[in-house]
Order: sequence, then structure tokens, then C-alpha cells
Amino acid sequence: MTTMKQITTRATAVAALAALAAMPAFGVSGAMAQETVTLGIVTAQTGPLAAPGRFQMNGFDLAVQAINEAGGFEVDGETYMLDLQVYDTRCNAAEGASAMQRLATVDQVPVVLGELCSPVAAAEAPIAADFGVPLVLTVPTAPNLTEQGNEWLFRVNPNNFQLNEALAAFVAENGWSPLSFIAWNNDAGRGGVNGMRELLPDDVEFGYVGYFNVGEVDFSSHIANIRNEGSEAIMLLMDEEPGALAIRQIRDAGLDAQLVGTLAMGSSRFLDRLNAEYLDGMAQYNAFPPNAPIPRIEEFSALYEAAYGEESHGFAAQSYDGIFVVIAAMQAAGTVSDSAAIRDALAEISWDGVIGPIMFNENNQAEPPVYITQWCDDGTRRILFPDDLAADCGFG
Amino acid sequence: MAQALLEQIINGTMMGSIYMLVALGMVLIYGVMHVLNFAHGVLFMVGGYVCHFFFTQVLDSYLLAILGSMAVLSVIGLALERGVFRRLRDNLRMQVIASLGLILVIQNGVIAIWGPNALQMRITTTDIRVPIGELSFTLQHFLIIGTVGVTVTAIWLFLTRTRIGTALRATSQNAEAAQVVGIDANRMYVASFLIGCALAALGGALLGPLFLIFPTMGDLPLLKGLAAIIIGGMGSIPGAIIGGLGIGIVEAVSTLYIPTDFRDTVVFAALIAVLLLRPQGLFGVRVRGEA
Amino acid sequence: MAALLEIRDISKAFGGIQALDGVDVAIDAPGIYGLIGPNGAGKTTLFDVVCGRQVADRGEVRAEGRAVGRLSPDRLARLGFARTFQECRVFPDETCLDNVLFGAQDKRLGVEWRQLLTRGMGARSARRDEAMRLLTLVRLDTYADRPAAALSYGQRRLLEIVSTLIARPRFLLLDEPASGINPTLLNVLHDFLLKMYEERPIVFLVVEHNMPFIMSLASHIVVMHQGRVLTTGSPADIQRDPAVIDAYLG
Amino acid sequence: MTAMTALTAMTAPRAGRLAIAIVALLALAAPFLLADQPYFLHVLILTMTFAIPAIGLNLLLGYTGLVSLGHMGFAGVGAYTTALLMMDHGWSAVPAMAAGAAAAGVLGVLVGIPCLRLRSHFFIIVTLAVGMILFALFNNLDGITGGAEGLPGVPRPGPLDLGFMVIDFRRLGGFYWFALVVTLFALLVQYLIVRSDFGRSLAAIRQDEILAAARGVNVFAHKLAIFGISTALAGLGGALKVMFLRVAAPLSFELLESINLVLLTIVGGAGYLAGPIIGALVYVAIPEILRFADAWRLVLFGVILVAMTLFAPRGLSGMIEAGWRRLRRGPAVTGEEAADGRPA
Repeated sequence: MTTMKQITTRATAVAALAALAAMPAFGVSGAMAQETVTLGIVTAQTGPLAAPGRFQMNGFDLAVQAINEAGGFEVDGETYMLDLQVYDTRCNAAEGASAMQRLATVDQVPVVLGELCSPVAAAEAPIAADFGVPLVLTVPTAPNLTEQGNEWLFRVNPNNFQLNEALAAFVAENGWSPLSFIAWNNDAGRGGVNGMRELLPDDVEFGYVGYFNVGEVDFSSHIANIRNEGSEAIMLLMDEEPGALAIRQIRDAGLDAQLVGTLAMGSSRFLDRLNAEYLDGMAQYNAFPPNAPIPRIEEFSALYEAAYGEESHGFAAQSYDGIFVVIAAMQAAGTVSDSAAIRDALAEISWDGVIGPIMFNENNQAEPPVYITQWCDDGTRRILFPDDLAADCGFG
Repeated sequence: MAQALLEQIINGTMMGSIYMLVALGMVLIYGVMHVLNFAHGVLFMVGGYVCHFFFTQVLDSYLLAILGSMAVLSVIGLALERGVFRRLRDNLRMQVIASLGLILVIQNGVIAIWGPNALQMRITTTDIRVPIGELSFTLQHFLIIGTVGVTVTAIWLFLTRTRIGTALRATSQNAEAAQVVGIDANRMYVASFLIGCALAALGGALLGPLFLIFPTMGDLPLLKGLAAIIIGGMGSIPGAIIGGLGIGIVEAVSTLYIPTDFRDTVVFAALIAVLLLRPQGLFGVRVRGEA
Repeated sequence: MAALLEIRDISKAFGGIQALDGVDVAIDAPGIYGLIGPNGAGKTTLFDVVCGRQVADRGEVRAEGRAVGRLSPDRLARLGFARTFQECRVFPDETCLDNVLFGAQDKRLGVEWRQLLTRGMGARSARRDEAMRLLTLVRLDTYADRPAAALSYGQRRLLEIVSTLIARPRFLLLDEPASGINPTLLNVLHDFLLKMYEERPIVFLVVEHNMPFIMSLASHIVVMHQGRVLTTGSPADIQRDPAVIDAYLG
Repeated sequence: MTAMTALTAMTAPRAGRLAIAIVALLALAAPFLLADQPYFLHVLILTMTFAIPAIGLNLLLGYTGLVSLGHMGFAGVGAYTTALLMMDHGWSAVPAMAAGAAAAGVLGVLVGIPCLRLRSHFFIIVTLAVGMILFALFNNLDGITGGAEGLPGVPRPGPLDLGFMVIDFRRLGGFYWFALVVTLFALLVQYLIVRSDFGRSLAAIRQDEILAAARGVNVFAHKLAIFGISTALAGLGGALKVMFLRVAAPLSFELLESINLVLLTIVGGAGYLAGPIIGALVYVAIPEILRFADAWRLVLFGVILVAMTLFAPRGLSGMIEAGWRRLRRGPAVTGEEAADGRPA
């Protein structure tokens, strides 16, 4: 576990790179055209998951902007500018596979990052292995993705198992039993419920479990069932848009159970759609608390807010880190084009990202910290877990 | 359980009212024109958007915004009838395909104009809670049920008590006979599309504030409306009304006994079962010829 | 010895309208039988019942002693019942030749599937000569490769009749074959039907409104009125029958 | 009977046969020609995974006149059956695919027995309902299908030793040949049916069901047979798709995909042998070429589609055919415009 001291002694990603890259940039003749490295991006920009796709893309764009504004990055004495080749996969496995194939063989990018949907990532991963191009996932959460023995696949973000681990302990500790669920009927929702099922200790009773399809907005059936089963707490596994709607309907229906949510529900955007009283002490796991009093997070959040005029988002932070991890691997490998060398470097990488230290385990799965935050009555959040990063209202 | 049952009956009645509007519009168009319009759901959705537009940008009155939305959708309906469906009469396959194409056009047109994210529309009636014992609903729930009740009654009176309404019903029951009696079929087509689209707009405008206004908001009402007109008996107006309401209530109550992720499966399995046991639908009487 | 075609006490109602009300017709020998009667007499409904498109409310149809009243149209067609339609039906996308050849095709699913696997085209090419001969007789040979949709209404009528005849039916039911056909083609049709009957004497049952045409074609006439058989007889007898004249004048 | 207008261009003597031969040769040699263009190979395979269910749908929609809005659901049955047989029971690819296609076909027959007697509007809606129910099963039965997270790790066929060379189907080039053989099989099925007496009976049903019955066609049995074949082909396509993508994802078999399948079949030209191939090429290639994420692209696609239903109901194949004719014989032949305006 990372300590506060370690974090403060380490420079933040942006500062480190800026310092690293700025010098040669000034040293070399400024007029000279620098070489550009193009990374491949697969993400959903249209279709049902366009909204989370936008956060992911914002994170990538922000990283490129930060690097290029700092004058590029240096690998093996050469300075490079960064560019992205983005393909929209619409959360569709066939389009994802095509995009991956195109990036690997037509655009011949050294590394591909991104993806939102687990099944699409599962279609992209074997192509990454076939053509020897590392694929760095920054959002999909299905645990089995990194369990296929594919050494070209990396995942920066915590998977469902990791996300739920802390929350399950927290739920058990608070005695929120029985615990009911309302979850998206897709990979994120069903995966989340199954994850919790495995992780919750026996003394936490499973209440009602309800799934709804993406695009459904009427939660009344779930609410009636939950009321009927008499649940202590309700866990919502969905994005912020349906999440806000679900909470409004839960409260409008006069149900005052404890709410438990995902990282999508720990943002101010979320509050814009609701009143703090609706949330009433809702707790959620979070891979990235945007207001945490941690310098690297503060810095990123400020950067994000300046660029997009809204509170930063975990998907953006994970994706932002993804780019920096890849750049770091290129620097460690001393190449911007040799995908195999970059892959080997990635496997050994140790990078202090916005979301925390990123190191890949034997399955190429990173293990960044997972937080639990809680809404305060004044509409801010606090960090409850991990204990060493706990912070009060206003810093979640 | 009794309480949950009551809760689901009220919720089901509310959603059933919405399905009823969609089904009623579709059955009018189907009965009169023999057109199965799969684009009815996106018209419902556009109704929500137009209402939002009028409410936030122009009128600041929910009632006027609803009426404005119904007017705009009537015009769109007229254009679709004239421009597309009238030309494809008697060609079932091409009608279906044209209506699928229209879904593409309209849904993505809305995304291009308003963006993919949902719009919120807060009005007084969604913020007022009506407690019933331990249960609680928004006033909008009852506004929807009441408005639909009044509208459907009005439509029924129109169809049974006015000249043009009677003509519409006559055309719906037997186009040839209607022509013999001297009813202008083209005027009937226009009337059915006007009313059908206005009803869709009303549905979207009523449901939008309660939930959200977003590009796929009409998909489920369309599917449930389709199920309603089949279960009710294609071409049967009372069948569509009772079918819509029935589906709303049955699917709501069924979730107390069956996992919610199989809720739509229940509705569609019921649809298939009805078709097998009573192909003319629960309220259908005649078997129409092929189109 | 059972009758070739026996229609016994057939009744059929649509809603409140009694279209057929106890129709009895017995045909003992091959011949050209005319079926006449004013509009709404039930002639087409009778065809529909005999050919299986409608099921009678009461009564039965027997062909060579076998009850066929409840069989489906396709079963009946394969048993040798061929019919044309009042509104004239042909397959519009197909050429005239294909329309005719399809009439002769063995349409049992099993036979079709065997043909599918063996690719046996022999039967089809063997039928081609016969098809062309019939098309020539009705002066459609030059249209053999044109789609049926390109024909005039009268030509389509002729095509429809040829397409039924090539199947070598045992009962041919023609529903107003002469309607919409111009005088020249009418003579062609008249001669064609007589020639066909001479080649293969079977039961022709012809509904017709064109009195001169049917009177000169048919050997027997059945008169229907208000869902019943009014009278039967030779054309000469019928033309003199005051009851028939009354029925027509209403 | 299909000597009709269909595919005159292709059957036109010499020039047409030569064209077919060239296309076939190019298709066969593609892995060599595109050895350093794996992306194009990939797109071609993807096209085939759409073309096979489209061929199934074409037999239904283009030749028999039945609309199915749930065809990708049947493709999913084939896909999951094949994937599970290979992954859990160690079946090899070809028998697993055959079993997958058979499962989809049997389900099609079971659905068809009660539903094909219904009027066409009802049948359309039943196929829609069946498609949605199947999707719910793929997505919700976590224990069997892997649920919404999908079933990763679907294997490709093992290598084939021909003696003089070994084809590794796990590599893109090898898998291309595998996909090509499967596609050619589907095309062959389509060709045999369309050019047979069975196909003539189907065409008769499309043009006039009542007349077809009066001429002796058992309409229900024929519809049932072709629906079973059509769903089996869809299942075959689904099996190929998951083998190619190496993951079975429920979203590949949802309602929207079924609708897209109908649209691509229409755009390609329903009722033409080459229609599904052309449709699939256009459907896969256009988004690949126009890789910009913009809602207007789909708006334009929709407008073109509606315009086609109004002005060019015979799709691209019909347009190509008309153009070819004009080229050869001058002014267009009359009667062809009457082609699709017939009752189903």
C-alpha cells in the first residue's frame, strides 16, 4: 500500500514528464519538425455507451495535450510528439475487432489503448496477440479478460473483483443486510453482481436482484420488489444517468434504504441531477475520488476541469494514466516502434499514475487502490477507505 | 405482498396508459391503412423532444408545450403518410423496411440535433409526491393516468359519435365497403396518421418529464404497443386500449414473481401464446386478408 | 358407379349472407359444363368450396366417390383440380413460359427436394415442347420470354388457362374466362378450349357471363340463383326457360 | 421459373461467366494477394460472417417473401451452440458448426410450425419477439452463455494438414479459407434452391400465395422448409462469426443486428443470388471507409434506404442489372418495374 510520504516525494506524472521533455525540446532547434508517435485508440463514441466513452476519450486527449504542450516526450535521446488514431467501436464486438485489426496492421501503431465494453475487448485481445501489438485496457471490468493467458493484454483499471472487494468488506462491516441490487443488464452490471456474490461474507444476506436493459428508465418494478423484501441497503450498478434517475424514483417512492453505488455516482455531475437529501449518505466504491486531497489527483482534476469545464471522471483518469504508462514503457524499452520490446517493458513497469501506483501482476492486471467514498449532507463527499487515504467532507 | 401488488398495479396502470396511447395510434393506422409502422416509437420519442423544446425555449407552459408537440407531430405524420406510406400501400415488405429506415433517420437525426445524452425536464407535477399509506408516487403518475383516460374517452366518442370518426371506423373494418358508401379513403389515411402521431406525441410529452427524454425512449413503448395491438386483435380499437393497459399491469405485477431481466420475455411469450391460441387476438373478430 | 364430381347439399354463409344454400350438382361424365347465374348467385363461392379455398358449412363434395370437401387447395390441385380466378391470377415476375412450366411441375416437397439434389432437369425440358405448343395455340408463343406482367389483361387470362391445362387436370374450373378478352382473342380462346377438350375429354366447369360464348361452348348448363341451383339442361333448353330469364331480370 | 429477370448479368453468356471465374479466383487467392494487407483480409472475413445469415434471410425475404426480424437471434443459437460444444465438450470445429446450424434450424422449424400459419404481419412480429427472447437468454443465462460479459476464448479450427502444405486456421490467412469454404457452401445452398423446382415454388409463394396453393404448392410446408433452412444458415453464419471474433457476445445477436441484417439484404438486392454478398460488402465496408463517428452518417443511410424502398426496391443488384442491360441493349426493358410491387 502506498503511503502519503511516498506519494509526495514522487513527482506527479505531468510535472515529471514536462520536466523530462522540456529540456531537449529547448535544447534542440525549435524549428525542426519533430517525429510523431501515433497511438491507437478503440472506444465507443456513439451508440448506447457514448456518454462513458466521452470521459474515456477526454482522458486520452488530455494526456496527449499535456505531453505535447510540454514539448513532447523523449525516448532514447529523440523527442517525439504524440498523436492518436481513434476508432469508434460502438460497443460492438465486430467493429472492435475491425478497428483493432486496422490499428495493428494498417495504421501500424505500436500500442493500442482503450475500450469500454468487456465482450468487445475480448474480441480485440486475440488480434493484439496475433499481430503482436500490446492492448492496454482502461475501462472494461470483466475479470476473465486478463485470465485468458494473453500476454499482450494489459489492464490499468481495477476489474470487477478488485472494485467489489473493498466494498463487500465495507458492506459487511456496516451490517447492510439484506443488500438488494439494481444493475444494468450488461457486462458491467451483471459482472458487478456476480462479483459481489462471490465476495460478500455469508452474514450479508442477498436481497432482491433486478437487472434492467440499457435504455430502460422505469425502475418502479425494482423498487416495489425491494420494498417487498425489506432491504437494508440497495446497490446500484449503472452509469450516472440511470443512476440519478433510479435514486430519484427510489426516494419519490418513499423508500429510504441506504444506497450503495459505483464510481459513476461519486461525482458532482451526479449531484446536479439530484438533491443531496436524495443521496442521504450514499456510499460508493471509486477508483478515483476527484477531490481527494492527494496532489496527483488535485492536479489532474484541475487540469480536467480547466479543459472540459466539469468535474473529472475516473474513466478519464484511468485513460490518462494509460497513455503515460505506455509512454513510460516506451522510454524504458528505448523504442517507440518495437511493440514486443514495449510489451516487455509494460510487464515490468512501475508508474505513479493519477489513480495510484500502476504495476501489472502476472496476469497483466494492475492493482491500483480502490476507494470508498460517501456523500455528505452538504453535497460534498468524503473518503472512508482506504484508511490511510481517508479524507473529510469536501475531499471525496 | 398486498402492498407490493397495489404499488405495481398503480405503476402498471401508469405505464399501461402510455402503451395504450401508442397502441391506439398504431391500431388506427394499421386498421385504416394496413400499414405496420415500426417508426411509431421514434415519433413518440420526437414528441418528448419537441415538448421539451417548447417548454424550455418557447412557452414555459407544460400544457401548451404538449399541445405544440402534438401539432408538430401531426404535421410530421402527414408528411410521412404522403411522402412514404401512401406510395407503399399493399406492399408489406417495403412498408416494414421503409419504417425501419425511418427509425434510422429520425433517431440519428435527433442525436445529431440534441446529442446522445438524455434531457431532463422538471415540472411541478413531477416534484409533488402523493403518499398512499407507506407508498408514494409523484403527481405526474396520476396526471398521466388521468390525461390518458380523458384522451382515450374523447377518441372513443370521436370514433363513435362523429361523422368522420364513424367513417374512420368503417374504413378500418372494411375498406372496400367504405369506398362503396362514398368515404374518401385518402382523407381517412390522413386522418388516421394525424391522430396516431398526435397520440404518440402526447405519450412522449407525458412520459418525458417523469423519466428522461432520450433517443431510445420510444423503443420499449413501440414494442409493447405492438404486443398490445396483437394481443388485443389487430384492427380492434377496444382491443388496443385494453391490450395496452393489460400489458402495463401484467408486466408490472409479473416482476413480483419473475426476475425482471425476463420481464420483456414474459410479455413476448404471452404474445406468442395468444397468437397460437387465438390468432385473431383477444378482441379481434374478423380475419383480414393478406396485405 | 360413383359420379365423377358430386356436389351435395353445399351451404356456406358469410356473416349474415347466405352465399350457398343447399347446392346439388352431379356430373356423371366428362363434358363442358357452363355455370351461369346473376351476380351474387354464389358461383365463385361454389368454386372456392370445390377447390378447397372455403370450407362449406354443410354438405359434401365427392370426386369419383372420394370425399374431398375438407381438403386444402394444394391437395386438391395435386388430385387433379385446376382452377382459374375471376380476377385472373398469374405470376407477374415470371416469363410466360415459366408460368406455364410451373403449372406442370410436380410440387410435392419430397419430389422437389430429390430434384434439388439430383439436379434432374429432364422433366422440365421434356415439358417445354408441350408448353410452347399450348402457348402457340393461344398466340402467346412470341411472348414466351416476356414477364407475365408485361401482357395485356386478355393475354394474361389466356396464360392463366394454359398454365392450368398443362398440369393435365381431371377437373378444370374456369371462372369467367371470357371477361376482359377482346373479340379476336375470344375466338382464339373458344377454339382453344374446344381443342383441349377434344384432346383430353375431362370435366370443364365454366362460370361465364358472356352468354353467346358459353352457350356455344358448353354441352350442359347449370343455372344458379341466390345460392341455389335453379335448373340444369342443354344450352338450348336453358335459353328457353322462363325461370332463367326471370332470374336474370331480377 | 427463376430464369426470370434475376441475375441476368451473372448468367449472361461468357462475359458473365468470365467475371464470376475472375471473382472466384481472386477470392481464393486473396490470402496471397493480401499477404501484407491483413486488414483487408479481416474485413473480407467479417463481410462473410454477415453474408451467410444474409443468404439465409435472402431465401426468406427475397425469394419466399417472408420478413424475419429475429434472424440474428437464430444466428446466436448457432453461435452459442458451436462455441459451447467446442469449449466445454471438446468438439472439433466442423461438427460443432454443423450442430450449431442444425440447432438453429430445428429451433426455426419449432417456431415455424405454429407461427407460419399466421398472417404475414403477425409472423413479422413473432420473429421479432422470438429474436428478443433469444437475446434475453444469451444475455441473462450467466451460467451457460457467460451472460453479458460474453464467452471469451472461442477456439478456431485446428490446423489442416494437406500433405504438401499445412493450413493453420488460427491465423488470419488460414481462417479466411475456412470462412470462404463456409460461405461458398451457403452460396451453393442458395443457388441450388433458387434454381430448383423447390425454388420455383418459393417464388410462386412470394408472388401469389393463393395462386401457388391453387397450383398445388403446399404453402405451409414450403414455408416451414425454407424457414428451417434459412435459420440454419443464420446459425452457420453466427458460428463462423464467433469463431472469427473468438468471443461470443450477446450484443452481436440483438434486435438491432437483426434489423441491420434485413436492411443490408434489401440494400444488396433481395431476390438476387449476389444480393447478400453485395449487401454485406456495403454494410461492412461503408463504416470501415467512413470511420467518422457522426450521427448524420446514419441519417444519410436511412434516407437512402427509404428512397430505395420507394424508387429502387430491387436494391443495388437490381440497379446493377438495369445498368448492365442498358449497356447491352440500349433502353431498359419494360415490365421489370412491376417486379416487386406484388402482394406478399
